[in-house]
Amino acid sequence: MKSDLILRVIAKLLMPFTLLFAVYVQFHGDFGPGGGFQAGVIGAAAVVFYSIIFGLPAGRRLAPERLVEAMLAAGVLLYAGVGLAGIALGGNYLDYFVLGADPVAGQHRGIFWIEAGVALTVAGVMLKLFYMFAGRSRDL
Amino acid sequence: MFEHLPALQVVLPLVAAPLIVLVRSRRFAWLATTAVSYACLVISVALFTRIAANGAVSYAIGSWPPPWGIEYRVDALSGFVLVAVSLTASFVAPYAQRSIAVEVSRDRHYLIYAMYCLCLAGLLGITITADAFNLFVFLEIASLATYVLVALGPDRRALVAAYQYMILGTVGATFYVIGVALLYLMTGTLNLGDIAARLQAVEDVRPVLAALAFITVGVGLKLALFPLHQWLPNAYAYGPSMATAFLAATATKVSVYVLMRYYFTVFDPAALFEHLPTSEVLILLSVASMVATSLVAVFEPDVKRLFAYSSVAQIGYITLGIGLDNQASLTGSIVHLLNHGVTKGAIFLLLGGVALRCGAPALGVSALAGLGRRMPLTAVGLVIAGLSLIGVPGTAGFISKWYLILGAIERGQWWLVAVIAAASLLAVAYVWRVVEAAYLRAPAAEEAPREAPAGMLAAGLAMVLLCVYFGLDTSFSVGGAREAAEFLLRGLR
Amino acid sequence: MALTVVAMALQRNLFSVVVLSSAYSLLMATVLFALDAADVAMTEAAVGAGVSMVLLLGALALVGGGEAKPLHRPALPLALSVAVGAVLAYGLQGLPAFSDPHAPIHTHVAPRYLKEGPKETGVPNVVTAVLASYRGYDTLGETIVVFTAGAGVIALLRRVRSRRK
Amino acid sequence: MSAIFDHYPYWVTIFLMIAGTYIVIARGNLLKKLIGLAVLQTSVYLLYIAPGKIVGGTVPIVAERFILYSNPLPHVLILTAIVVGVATLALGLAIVVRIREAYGSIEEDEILARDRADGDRAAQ
Repeated sequence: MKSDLILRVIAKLLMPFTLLFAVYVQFHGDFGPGGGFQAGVIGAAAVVFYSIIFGLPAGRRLAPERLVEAMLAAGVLLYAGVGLAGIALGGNYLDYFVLGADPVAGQHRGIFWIEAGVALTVAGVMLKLFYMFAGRSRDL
Repeated sequence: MFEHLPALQVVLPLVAAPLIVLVRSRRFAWLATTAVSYACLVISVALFTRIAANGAVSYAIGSWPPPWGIEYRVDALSGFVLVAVSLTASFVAPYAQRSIAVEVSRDRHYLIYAMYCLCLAGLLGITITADAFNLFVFLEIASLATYVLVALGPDRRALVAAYQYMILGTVGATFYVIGVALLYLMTGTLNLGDIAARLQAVEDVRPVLAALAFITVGVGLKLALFPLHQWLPNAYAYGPSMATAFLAATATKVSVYVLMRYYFTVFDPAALFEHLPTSEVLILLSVASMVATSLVAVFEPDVKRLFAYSSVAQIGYITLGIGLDNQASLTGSIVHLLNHGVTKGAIFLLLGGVALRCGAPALGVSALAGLGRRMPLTAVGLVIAGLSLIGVPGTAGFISKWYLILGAIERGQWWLVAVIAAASLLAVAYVWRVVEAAYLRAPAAEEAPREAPAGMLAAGLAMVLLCVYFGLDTSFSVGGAREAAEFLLRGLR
Repeated sequence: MALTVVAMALQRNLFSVVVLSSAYSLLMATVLFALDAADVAMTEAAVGAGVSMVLLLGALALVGGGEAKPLHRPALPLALSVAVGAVLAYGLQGLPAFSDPHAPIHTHVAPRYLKEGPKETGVPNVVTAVLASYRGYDTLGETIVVFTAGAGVIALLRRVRSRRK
Repeated sequence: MSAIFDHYPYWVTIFLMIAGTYIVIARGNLLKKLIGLAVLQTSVYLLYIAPGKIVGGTVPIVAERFILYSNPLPHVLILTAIVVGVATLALGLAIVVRIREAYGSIEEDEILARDRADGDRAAQ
């Protein structure tokens, strides 16, 4: 598929919009359906799509394996870290009330960060899964 | 800081895993794992002493009051199981370093430590949570980590074992969720204490009965309740040694704990044991398991599988205590959670050392020939742990069987005393096969004595000492178990 | 939807089974949306028809999409699964009727989420509020499950350099 | 009659569950067993979501215009369940791929036969 000009152009054009959609789903989760998990899947799908059209090495250049592995750990750490921050600021574990000036602002901040953590981990895992399954077929 | 211990108990190993994956260093992974295991032990002991003095501790995660938020609850029973799990972990973690070095390829080391941390966090999370659905989530964390641990075993049969375990484990977890769904639909809540309170007002008992059936079968699959034990022998036999030791000592025990928790604190135990044939069914299954799987163990050629079948038989003792439903038998069951965990942990830790020196992933009984001369300390350790498995006075195994027999007598079930004795005789038979091979058979080739690496041997022997210690000083083990049994029986009656 | 599942059970060509399972997921997502579960429907469509499909096809490419073998003794498994279904059917008879507003799940716990949720958390999508805040710990667990699966797949499928030498 | 209609979504659940369990137990192909497992897991979704629906209610996103909403709690639980399901599937597929590489087959009976042959050879 690497040689198909139309596909290549469309893929390049679609990439930013897919990523933008992922960001929309991420931040619109408060008001409509969506959230970190769905955003992570969509974001990963953008890169997967890119790698299918341009080949796996190109995809790996866009999102290197090391970065992806760091992403999946960092997301969980971010989430758990928000929880620990709750303890540090005098609340219980995962207590968002203490994170901001007033309870609702704290809730907002907490939800924002944990959704970011979820998206990070999910995108990392989905990409990693794709790399693992797709990369393996080559040497069989 | 003190009031946050329930959360930290689970969060520490939970955070260690991604840190290990982030750093990717073998040395850091081992250090973090060991540090976390010891920290968990300290926390669990602190919690245990605290609840012994002040009663149960409740912790609202996110500061949302239950039943709206998720509650962590440490009481006499869960506190005891927390100590039992983290105690084993603190022996397995130092052992892992050498054991993994031989059995798993180098660039996977940090991942196996991460899996071990996740498994530990999952098991602790199952124990401490007071929320039915949260329990499922942590059950899945522990299970997924376990499947990976087993699949990383040195033999290709480990893969098939992990696959079978995974299919049955997932079916079990799904059944559990169905059971929880029925309870939720009838009560509108997921908090275990709240469910129990609201179940008493439920008029139509049919959904509750179905929930009971689904949860029993689902958890039964996880704890290898006879005849749902088919996954266990292979998973234990082909996984890496440290994984086998850890799982044998903790995973099935935590599932038994879940069963106890549901039977005595969620469902109405009075109705459960008086109007339903729960007692009879549990006792029959336990007896079948004790006799049948012990018989299989007597004829099993592979040593690890032999002791795996013996594990299924020992789980039979524990469920027997639940079925008998009185103070003495429950004390026996709960203390057997700890005692059998320590005993089996010791055996599998030592066998890991033997497998390492024999150089073969599958360990036939004949491979133990002359072990008394080749690895004298290991052989002595195996014999002592074997005695504890049989239930010889002076070892941990004796204590739990003693209480089970007391419980059987209290119920007037003399035939069960005979069954326990018969099963112990079968245990003598299979342990004797190991002893006979180790001391009475000449080694295949004459070679200089060579023990397992110091770290592995020390961890194994330390656990053997623990077997003897819990056989002599029962103030913690029986004391804690008695409190827990009282707590269960007080439950809703 | 039921027909798709029957076809999946009977079909022996693995590739068809994968495609059917994806169609099944989309149908499931439609049903879920009809039941007001917008978030769930969106996720099921993305995961069931998207991620699972890609994973299954990837794995199929690796293991070869041959024909599965025919069954030898279908009677016993069928009896067993019907027995399980019967237990569930027995239990379901006693549940509150569909869409009964007085059922316990509508009168206990959930009303607070709907009434106070937007005020207490400032998030009008109650599903997000419950997911991220009230039961945020479950979501942490869920993220860990995903992480475990990811790390586990790395551990299982990473190519071992030492073995090749 | 009303007993059947009042519980209509449940009958779908039961049917899906029977089908899923059947595929898991009866099929010898490792990949197909995993798909059966997925069907079994999805059967649970309806069991949770369907009772949460209130006829005339709407998606639980609070706005001024609506007063009646469907129950959000089951939605949250099932979101988690879906994620757990796909995680299990991914791990299962990885194990199947490894099995295929080690044994050259993904049929249960062939794999067991090969293991038995190994055992016999070791015993001789």
